[in-house]
Amino acid sequence: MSTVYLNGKLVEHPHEVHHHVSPVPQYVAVLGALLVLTGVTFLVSFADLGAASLTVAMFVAVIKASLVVGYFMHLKYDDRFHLFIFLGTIIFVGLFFGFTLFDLASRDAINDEQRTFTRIEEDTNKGQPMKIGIDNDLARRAAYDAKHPAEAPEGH
Amino acid sequence: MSTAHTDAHGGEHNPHLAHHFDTMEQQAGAAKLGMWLFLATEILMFSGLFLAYFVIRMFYPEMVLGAHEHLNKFAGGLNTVVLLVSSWTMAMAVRSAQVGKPNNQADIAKIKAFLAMTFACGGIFMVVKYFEYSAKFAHGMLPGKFYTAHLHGYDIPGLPHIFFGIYFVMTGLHGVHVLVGMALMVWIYLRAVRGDFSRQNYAGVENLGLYWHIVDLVWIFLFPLLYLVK
Amino acid sequence: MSQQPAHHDNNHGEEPNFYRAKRGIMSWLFTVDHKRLGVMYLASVLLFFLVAGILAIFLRTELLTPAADYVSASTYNQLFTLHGAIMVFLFIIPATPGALGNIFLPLMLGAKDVAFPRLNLLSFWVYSVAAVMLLCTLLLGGLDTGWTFYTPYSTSTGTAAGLAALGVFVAGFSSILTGLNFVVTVHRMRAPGQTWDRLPLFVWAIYATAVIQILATPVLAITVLLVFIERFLGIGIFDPAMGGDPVLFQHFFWFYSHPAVYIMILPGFGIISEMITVHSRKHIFGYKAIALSSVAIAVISFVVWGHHLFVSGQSEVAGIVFSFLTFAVAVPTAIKVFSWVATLYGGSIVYNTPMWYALMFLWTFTIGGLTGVYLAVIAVDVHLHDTYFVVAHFHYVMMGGLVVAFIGGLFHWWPKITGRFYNEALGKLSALLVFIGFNVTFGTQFFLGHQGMPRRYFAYLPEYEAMHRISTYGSWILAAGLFCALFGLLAAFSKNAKKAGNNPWNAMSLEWQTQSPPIEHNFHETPHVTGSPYDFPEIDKSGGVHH
Amino acid sequence: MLLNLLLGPDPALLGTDAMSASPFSLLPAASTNAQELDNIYVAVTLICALSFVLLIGAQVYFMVKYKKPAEGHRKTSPITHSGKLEFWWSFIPTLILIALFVWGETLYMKMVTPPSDAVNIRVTGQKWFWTVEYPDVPGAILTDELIVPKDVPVRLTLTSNDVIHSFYVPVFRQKKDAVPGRYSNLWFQATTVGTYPLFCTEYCGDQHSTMIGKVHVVERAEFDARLAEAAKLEPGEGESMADFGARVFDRGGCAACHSIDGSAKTGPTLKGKYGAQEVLSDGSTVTIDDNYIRESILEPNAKVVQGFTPQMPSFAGRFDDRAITGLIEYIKSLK
Repeated sequence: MSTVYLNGKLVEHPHEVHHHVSPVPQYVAVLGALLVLTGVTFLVSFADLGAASLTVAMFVAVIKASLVVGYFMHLKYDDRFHLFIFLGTIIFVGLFFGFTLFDLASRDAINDEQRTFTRIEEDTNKGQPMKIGIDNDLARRAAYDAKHPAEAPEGH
Repeated sequence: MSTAHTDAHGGEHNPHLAHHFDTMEQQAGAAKLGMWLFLATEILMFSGLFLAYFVIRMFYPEMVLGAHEHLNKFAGGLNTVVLLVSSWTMAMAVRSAQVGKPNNQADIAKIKAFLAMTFACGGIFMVVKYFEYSAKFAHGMLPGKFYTAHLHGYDIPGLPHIFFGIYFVMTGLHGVHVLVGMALMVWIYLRAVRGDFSRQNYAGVENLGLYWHIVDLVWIFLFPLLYLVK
Repeated sequence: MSQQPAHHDNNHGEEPNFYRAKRGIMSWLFTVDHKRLGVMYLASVLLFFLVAGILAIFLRTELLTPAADYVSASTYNQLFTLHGAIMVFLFIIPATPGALGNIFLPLMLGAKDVAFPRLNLLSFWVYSVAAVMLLCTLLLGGLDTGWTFYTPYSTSTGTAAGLAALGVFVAGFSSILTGLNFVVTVHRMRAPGQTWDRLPLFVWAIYATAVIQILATPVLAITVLLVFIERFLGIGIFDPAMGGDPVLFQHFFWFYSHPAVYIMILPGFGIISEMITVHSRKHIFGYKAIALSSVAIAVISFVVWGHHLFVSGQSEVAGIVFSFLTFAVAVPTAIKVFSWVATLYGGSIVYNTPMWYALMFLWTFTIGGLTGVYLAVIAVDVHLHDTYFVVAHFHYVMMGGLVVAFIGGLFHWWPKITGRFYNEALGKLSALLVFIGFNVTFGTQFFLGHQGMPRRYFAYLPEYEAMHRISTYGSWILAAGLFCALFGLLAAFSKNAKKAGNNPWNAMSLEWQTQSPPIEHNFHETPHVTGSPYDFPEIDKSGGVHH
Repeated sequence: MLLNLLLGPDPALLGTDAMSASPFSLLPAASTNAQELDNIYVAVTLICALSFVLLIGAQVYFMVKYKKPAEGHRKTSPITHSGKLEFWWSFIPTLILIALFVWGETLYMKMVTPPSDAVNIRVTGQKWFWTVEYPDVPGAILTDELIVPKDVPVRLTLTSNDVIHSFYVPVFRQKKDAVPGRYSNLWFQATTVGTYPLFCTEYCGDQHSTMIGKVHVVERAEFDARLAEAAKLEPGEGESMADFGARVFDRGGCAACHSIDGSAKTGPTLKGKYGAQEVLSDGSTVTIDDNYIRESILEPNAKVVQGFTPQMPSFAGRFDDRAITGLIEYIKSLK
């Protein structure tokens, strides 16, 4: 048999593939955990958690996803580079979400801070309300009115 | 200085080794790395839809709350269970290939059985989806311009056509992925019948598994966000 | 010593090159040979460069005078849209990875092929389908959205924006498949001894490009898909009439399209590194800095997209953050340019056509880079945004950067691709004409932009006429130069063209160590790499002083 | 003479105060922030020019000095890197860039933070004209014209009725997109009396290039007078209703979409239309009479003529009955 080099290193058994094989009970346990967690998230959805419900649901979903990725997809035992790719992808998704949501959430930051926010009186737009957008977020506007009662328009 | 190098393809040659690779390990590693990179692109593609969902939620919290009540939690829950089980059968199919001896009919039968179960789960998922979609169609809860639920007596505050738009786009794109996965499963099944897969060569089953799990992964997030979260 | 295969004595007899290895049209259409696919890509991208270039000449000619005289407003809008869309999606993005990358990446690694040859073929055909779809828009009412597809214009226009969006969606798949293939190839297919610190810088550049292609393109895919869906279903994510946010579209679009700028320019950096070293017989200055700065640019390019939204209604705070990050991308870019100039120090510079293009690149790209600084300063950008200053800036980066490098690269590798020499006189003439024409065309536009001339105007105020005229004259010179380049290259196919031999430039990287043109499986024997691709024999290892 | 042929007319002869005579000099500055912005612009230009000269100077020097000798290659330098050099040429640009960022950011904050006592003006972009409204002066609505007082801060609230437009006044160095469905802000304080161009810089369709308005910077007293004049929209003494209608037509910016010479623009022409029959987009036919004209002004998209898209805004609340009567008489007169 001839010698085979790969990336400069000698390869001992060029015609075989060696990977970690997980035991069956582990797979069964992971499936059980996934089903239990699904039940948890399902039941929790009937409780009224308010703003926390998104956090709880996402927390459970992340655990479930980690189980799938770690055990079913073998990432726990796999080439570290695949883990790097996966986490790297998540980081880029994070950048995408982070910067976009940061913009949407801070669109009126300067106007609010400088008390030069003028849209309250204008958002009626001559009887035709502006339809959409964070600029017309009722909650934020209410919070602003509460903070600056002097500027709040009458009858608003 | 350099040293001489001879042809790699001597000795016990594996018939599944392509000409441009030197070793099976290299070939399987390349295939798997390629698959992971592909999965990265899938995650990023879906991330756009998830971001759109979060933005819509941020713009119109009341509308999203009102509209999501009209999705069928139990159908969604059933589909979640079905997909999770299918992920397990898929993982078992991969495992069967990993431990299977070459040309051993019993081992091949195991791979085939688990693949068939996974396929069946995919089928159930799509059938449940079909009933869900039909119900939505019947109630006029259609995306965008075609939204007519108000004519069917549903009074959802705000602009619910956006919610149903994003609902149909997200679950639709996910459904397309399930169908593609099922089609690939048929192909891999036929290769398994041919006896392609054993501990010496299981990259095909493994990559199908990775793809199938990522489809499951997307659903793990879709389900609570669309059906459950208040 | 360096990157050379084991045996120099060619006692294998004449093995046919990859053009002759198989015969018949089917052997081309269904080839999985990366070199044949590269040649097919090359032919396609050059065709689209020609088409989009002709559109550009129409545009410039219309702008010769302030009045609307040669084309109608809607024709003009379709011309600049197609010029942009074809240049970006069918020429610049696939050009270097698809053509030069496909041909040379496996060769430079010492591999027999890319990791997934069939995927490579699929990528080419997907690209062709996308091209057909984009060109079909011409028959179905044209496309007048600008290449950026901004909503709500793109969701409301009566032209074939839906088909174009699908075309871009499909083109994205081609780009993803190519990038994925290259990353795996670089990771898994390197020849023995071809370690990361011995990779030619072209490989590093293509690698960084491929990483961006993988990470950014899916977001473009979903974005244009949403535009398509928005047009037909009106779901209200991007369209304000239905309740959506058009600025959100811009976030989605630029999350891809800013990194895409680096998909376009990074391969150019790689080509320049190869040309400057080989033709000045010098080791590259700062190999690590150049290689790592490619990767750094690839990563940072993902967090600067907001500078396209400085005046579009993005939050001011976000604008400031994006401005800061935009400056961050300037540093690794500057490091590269400094390193190239430093590479010239103490060299023995050969003035042939590829080197002329490489040296021209340093001039044009430096201007492109420095004018980027104006646009990164957020206050100045408010003034210059969407004016001709931006048009000039990105043409200096895209055309002065990538296109100049690409043409130079074609001249540099032409002997390897065709086995023969291009016409040196025509080549040098083309370099001269391109240099003059390019700077006249786009240099003037900086001044137009600073005077406030907005983009995408087909008629303009008479105050701007002088500069527009000069710019138009320049574009004609530029076109003449590009045709000279084309004929210079085609001269290699004439009967009197000189045979090139395997390694006419005495380069050290692996692609030059095999036959010209290469044989079907690239190398007679798997090469073993023992050194850097930039250790030229002319380098004085004795430690003497060089002046 | 030859130069004139080559370059077209001499800009200096055009007699405009909006652009500088030479394209190489700075654009005239007519607002408080414009001067400061020019300072950064000049500073960046100097830094860039210096960097360019140093870099390309070094390149040209090396090109000349290290040309390959005719007799064959010389031995070349073995240098492969220099940590010190690489550190400095990374570090110094970083410092310069940080300084530029801070400078630009400081000015930008000023440019986007309007003083709270600014005059409010609402600007709406639409294919392909700008509508300018003065909330403080009821009824004062201008088309493609912005009148602002000198030395008084002015805040514009921008929005759009159809696609994205961008409001750009080069001499103020200010620009902001007008986004449909949202409001965006822009403010400036004009310093020089004059008339300047106002551009749309976001591509918005066919007539994007003609979406050019005028900005008049006037003294405060004249500002008040002109607005008061603009607010008046009633027939003058002895003025015929048709003439009054022509003024309404002009004031409303109707000419942006409707020609009076028979050519179709975004909307149908008005020439010879009174009393004629038109086919509507739903296939039915309508006679153009007083009722149809009135409906088309108040509810423009109810009956759209075949071949045109429903994109005209309603003028309800903007034109009173008398103005509409004037318009009807005016259209009648267009034979």
